[in-house]
Amino acid sequence: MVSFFKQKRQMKQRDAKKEDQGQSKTVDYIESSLSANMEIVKQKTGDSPDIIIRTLKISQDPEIKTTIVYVQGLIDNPSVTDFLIESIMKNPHLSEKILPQKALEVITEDVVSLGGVATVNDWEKLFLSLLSGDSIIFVDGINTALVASTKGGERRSIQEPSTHLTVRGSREGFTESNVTNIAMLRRIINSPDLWIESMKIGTVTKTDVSIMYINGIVKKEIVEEVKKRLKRINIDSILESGYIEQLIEDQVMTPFPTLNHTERPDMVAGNLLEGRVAIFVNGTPFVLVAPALFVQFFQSVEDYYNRFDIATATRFLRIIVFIISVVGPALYVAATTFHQEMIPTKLLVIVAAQRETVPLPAVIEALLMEITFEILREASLRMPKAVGSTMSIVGALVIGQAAVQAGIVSPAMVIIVSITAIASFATPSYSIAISARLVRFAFILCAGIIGFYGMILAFIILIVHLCSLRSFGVPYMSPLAPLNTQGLGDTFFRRPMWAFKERPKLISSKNNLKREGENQRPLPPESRGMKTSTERKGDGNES
Amino acid sequence: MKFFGITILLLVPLVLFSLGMDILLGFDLDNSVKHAFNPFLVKDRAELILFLILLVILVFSFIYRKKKKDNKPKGQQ
Amino acid sequence: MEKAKISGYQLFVLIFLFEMGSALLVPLAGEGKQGAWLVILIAMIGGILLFFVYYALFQYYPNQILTEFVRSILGNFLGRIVAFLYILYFMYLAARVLRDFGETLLTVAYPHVPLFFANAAFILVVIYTVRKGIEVLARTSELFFVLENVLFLTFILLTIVSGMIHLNNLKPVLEINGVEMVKMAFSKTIFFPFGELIVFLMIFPYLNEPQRLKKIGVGGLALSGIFLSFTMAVNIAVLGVDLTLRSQYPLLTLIQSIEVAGFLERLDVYFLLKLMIGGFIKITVFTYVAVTGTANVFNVKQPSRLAYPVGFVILLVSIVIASSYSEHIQEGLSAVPVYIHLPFQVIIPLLLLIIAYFKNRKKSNKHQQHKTELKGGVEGK
Amino acid sequence: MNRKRLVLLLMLMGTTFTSGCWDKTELNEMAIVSAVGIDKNEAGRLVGTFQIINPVNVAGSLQGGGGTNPSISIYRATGDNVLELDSNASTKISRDMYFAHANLVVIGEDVAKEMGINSIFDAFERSPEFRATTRIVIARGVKAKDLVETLTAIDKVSAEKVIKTIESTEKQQGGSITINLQEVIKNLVSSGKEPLISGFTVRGNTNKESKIENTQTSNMAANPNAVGIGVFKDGKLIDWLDGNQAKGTMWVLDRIVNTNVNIDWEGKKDAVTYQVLRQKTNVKPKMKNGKPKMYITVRAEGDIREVNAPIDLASPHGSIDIEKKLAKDIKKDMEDAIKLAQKNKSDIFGFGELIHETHPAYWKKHEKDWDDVTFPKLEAEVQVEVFIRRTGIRNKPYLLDIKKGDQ
Repeated sequence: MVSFFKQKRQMKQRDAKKEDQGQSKTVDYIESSLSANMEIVKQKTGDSPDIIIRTLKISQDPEIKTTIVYVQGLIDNPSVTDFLIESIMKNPHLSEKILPQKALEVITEDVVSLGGVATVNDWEKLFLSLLSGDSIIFVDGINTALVASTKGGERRSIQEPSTHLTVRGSREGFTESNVTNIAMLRRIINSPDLWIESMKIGTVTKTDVSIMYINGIVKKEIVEEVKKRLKRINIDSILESGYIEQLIEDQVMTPFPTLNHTERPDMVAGNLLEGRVAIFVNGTPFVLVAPALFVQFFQSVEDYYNRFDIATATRFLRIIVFIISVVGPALYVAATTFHQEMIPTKLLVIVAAQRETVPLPAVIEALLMEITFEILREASLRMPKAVGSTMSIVGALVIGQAAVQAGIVSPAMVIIVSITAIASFATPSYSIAISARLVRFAFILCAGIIGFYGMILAFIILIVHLCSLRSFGVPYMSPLAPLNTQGLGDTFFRRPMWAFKERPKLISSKNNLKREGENQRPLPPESRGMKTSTERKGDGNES
Repeated sequence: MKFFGITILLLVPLVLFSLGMDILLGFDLDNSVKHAFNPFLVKDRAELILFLILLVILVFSFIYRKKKKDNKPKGQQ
Repeated sequence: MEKAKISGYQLFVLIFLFEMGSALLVPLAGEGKQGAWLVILIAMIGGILLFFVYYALFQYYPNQILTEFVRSILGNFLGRIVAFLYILYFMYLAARVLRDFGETLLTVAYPHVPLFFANAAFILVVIYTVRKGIEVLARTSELFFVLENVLFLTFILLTIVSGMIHLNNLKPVLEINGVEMVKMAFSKTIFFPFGELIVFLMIFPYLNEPQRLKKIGVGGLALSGIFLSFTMAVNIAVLGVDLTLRSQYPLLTLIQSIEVAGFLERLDVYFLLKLMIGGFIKITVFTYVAVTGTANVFNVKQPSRLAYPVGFVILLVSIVIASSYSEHIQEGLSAVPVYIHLPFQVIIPLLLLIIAYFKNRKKSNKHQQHKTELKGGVEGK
Repeated sequence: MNRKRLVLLLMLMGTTFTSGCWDKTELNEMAIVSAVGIDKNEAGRLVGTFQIINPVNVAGSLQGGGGTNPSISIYRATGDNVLELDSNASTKISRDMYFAHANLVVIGEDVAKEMGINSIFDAFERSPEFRATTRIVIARGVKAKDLVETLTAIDKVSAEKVIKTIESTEKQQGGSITINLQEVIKNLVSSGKEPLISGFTVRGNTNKESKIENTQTSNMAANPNAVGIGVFKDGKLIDWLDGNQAKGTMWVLDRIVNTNVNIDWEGKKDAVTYQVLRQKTNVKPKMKNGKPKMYITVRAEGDIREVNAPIDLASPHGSIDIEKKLAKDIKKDMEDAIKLAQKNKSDIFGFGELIHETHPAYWKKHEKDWDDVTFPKLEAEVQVEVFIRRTGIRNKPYLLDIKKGDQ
């Protein structure tokens, strides 16, 4: 019994020791002697070959030695070789006698002709800038180092985005580098109110993440909320904006996305103008936009470029497509197994004939076909492009046709499943298509257990769940559920451009809702309706 | 335990309430008692299993919350 | 009391859906025969008068729910008893609606499914919603309001298009004279859909603009009253009085007889959808109110923890209240209105109002003037 | 080193080829038997009829055509015992018969009556191919051969039709009983329970049933259907239970799923029909002054399905009398069934087993003469409770309103 208590005391002591070690991180400073500094740099970076250390001599009689340290590949070669190394070697100032202490000021003022130059004296910040592409200048005998910003290196050029393809609209897609992405946004919205706040997240990777919003349009609370959540992240690495999305989203246990991600700068610009906040993550072309609402996943960028009638038509189509992809197979299962009186007689006879020789019950058949389709989809996704297309042809032909001929699956089921599959492709944003797929399986199971009643229960739970979600404090179903008629203009219908008076109320800040001036409706002279004014010269019938 | 008390305190009067309604309807006492409890007599297996599951969840909902409440104060000093 | 707020429109929708819950399906005010729709309208007016009583009570205690202000009126000990009785009343009504819903489902679509399974599945969904709170319920009811109306309008449109309406079924309207109709209205129909509005005394404090409450309450009642009487009129016009009274669910018989353009037929599954939405809102409101009430009376910190036990009790009671459907309906038509609705919806609220009136008279005269002529109106009923 | 591994590999591959022919039978080398019929010819030898499925004709029907030639073919063989039937039949069939899918065994009435079924089932039980869940049926009024030969319209394979018909009659009407091989043998062995096997017959002129034209006409000339339950004593068929007797027995055996019970009302015959949705019967023996007494309690729940008498169903008081009448009706059926079984001196209800379970001492004393002495004198008290749950989507019958007119 005694040992038990002893053990407990030790455990308590160990915890206590561990705690205080974490807080006071020892901040180690740069040495003054150059060789010691170099030792530390080599030892810290494990002497990896791409860390270049270039030593130079400046000033004659006291022979001061300086070294320039940079990471090969991260730096922009011409700027380092011409402006840094060459200017230090050849510069007349450095050739005569300089006192070691003043050497650094001389280099900063009249030698290095680069933009960002700063002094740094502790190793932690030094390595941070070294590994993000800056070059570091040490001078023997001085315990501070000079950081010159020479970021560069190969970057993928701006190409067409692979997701969210649109017929009309800009062809530019984001790239992996944060800087280019932010620059692209700057080109679209060139107003000084476009503010950016960046921070480093990830203890090991130290990826730089920046928040962008339009001051004046955005709601202060939302920006604070985003910043608070980003600050809370304590993780070793951020490799993709997906990490951040999963770490700062409102509700974890939900198949529905509460953050929207996109590759298109014009889409991010549109969202920013509506008062949302964009989160750029270095190393991924996908930019997060928060808060994202349910109706937003049925809007594609192209709706705003086309005229409002075709845009409204496609919006309605998208809603129907989403409903089909969720309810389609479940309705078939419920109708054939529980509510046969629902199907008109002629159709019932056809389906009955097909299902006569099918050995499996409708539920199992539906699940089987759905799973086969998921396998096909996953296979064509993971295979390299060349093989991918053949995969889907083989899959569709062989499995679909043969299964029906063999009488294992009824043709009606194949039709239903393929329509549902195409429907799930047709939804504009990929993340809502994923949640549709998950919800569809739940609906099929409910329909299999207790038919239409099960489906209605699942439907009610779905609606309640959706209404309980919030994205950064904004109710998820906002223009519909807490009804604001002004917001309705942009959900299932898309108001004509000249009628888009205000920004969404709940998202953009209260006092700056006006978006357009008055009577923006185009008014060409008298091309519409009866000719009432006599101003125009000529008789009007040019035939 | 408080929740268990509340559940019983709600269940018993309501059952008496419904028995009272049967009597007001003109049935005599034992007939209405029979009428009240005969739906429970004829049970499929599935119904029985579902009933037991719901009971277990009920008991679990009492105990579980209690434990969480207990270790919450201990967990974060 | 939950620290939540709901908007005026949301309350209006809640009241409308609540009234249209199961009242739409059962042959309402059947004894009125051809004049049934008139009886419903009269009952609606009665309902509005009752609403004024509740409104007056709300005026006295604007930010206290029923179980709280009962205690502040009758004192802690007696108030707590009456509050507990009201919780039992709400749970009993929730059980009745759940049983009604389960029976309809089994009769219409699933004869071999055990009743316990149908009710259990439904109550689990209700518990899920109640745990989320009033705001989520309000938002869901907004969405369901749109769906319910779309369904309702399509049904009416289809009935008219399929030309089944024979207005002469409604004649002779005044076969039963006016006085008898009023007696009929005030003895039964006033309690069933309209009187149940007392439940909202537990929800009114959540409204974020209390001054619009009078307009919302009367509007909700009026609209649902008109919808109900219109449906009953259409029922009788299409099916005739005998068939309407003989079928357990006249609306279902009506929908089954719709045959338009060859393929728009066999719609009874949509009847199921309409039934479930109405039933869902009604039972969730009752359960929510019971949960907040119990949490209030037994001062439990988190009410959502109470949702499952209360739901489970409602489920058990819904099985116990009757052994057969005819017993359930008979109870609902004859015993419940007189022995339960009358006291809880009329007598106790009036008593509370009178006591509150005297209690507050001492407090402030100006406030009191406004009260007297309002109460005067109510007395004159 | 790798040469040794190479040799080992070769040897392994070699074994796979040589062992090619042990138990491997390709699907097209086997004759799938779907039903077996057993009759007795005059000389007292067994006649076996095997129903073989022609897979091509069954599956073919999906593409429309192929409906013309029959989907089953019949082979007959005679022999002294069941195994001999199988080996003699192989002279007629090109492939060896595969019995794992023989879901139906039809016993001829004459075999069941004279020879008894004790000696039949051993081969079936012992063979690994035969499934224990094969259904057993007695051919009543016809030869087993006729039943196995019949071609059926809806279900392509006639064995399927027979099994499904028995299951649906048991479920819907409670007039026949699905019994599989295992249960029959269990009952044969047990001294406290006698087996019950459903009867099946072919109505209409029996010689046309094996022609394909038979299935082409809408109302088939020869139509197989289920009829009654066969009662056995010491392995021999002694009696048939029909209509209410069969139903009464099924009530006691707690095998009623949903059946219709109709009662007379105010002199009008079969005025109210009640469909049982769910029921629970439990049988408990209790010793009363030395002699066992069976207490059988039945609780049934269901809906009123048909009312052609002016009863106001809306009021619950009315339904109480209906419930009483229904209970009395069911009680009478059950008591008749028990009396009939006691007259036949065959304990088909398994009362003996129950007493064996609860009062082993008494059972040891009376086991030997159970069927003949103690069972016929056994007292049984039946107590039935019936609950009416719903009355369909109408409450009062329209008859109530017509009452004003004629009546």
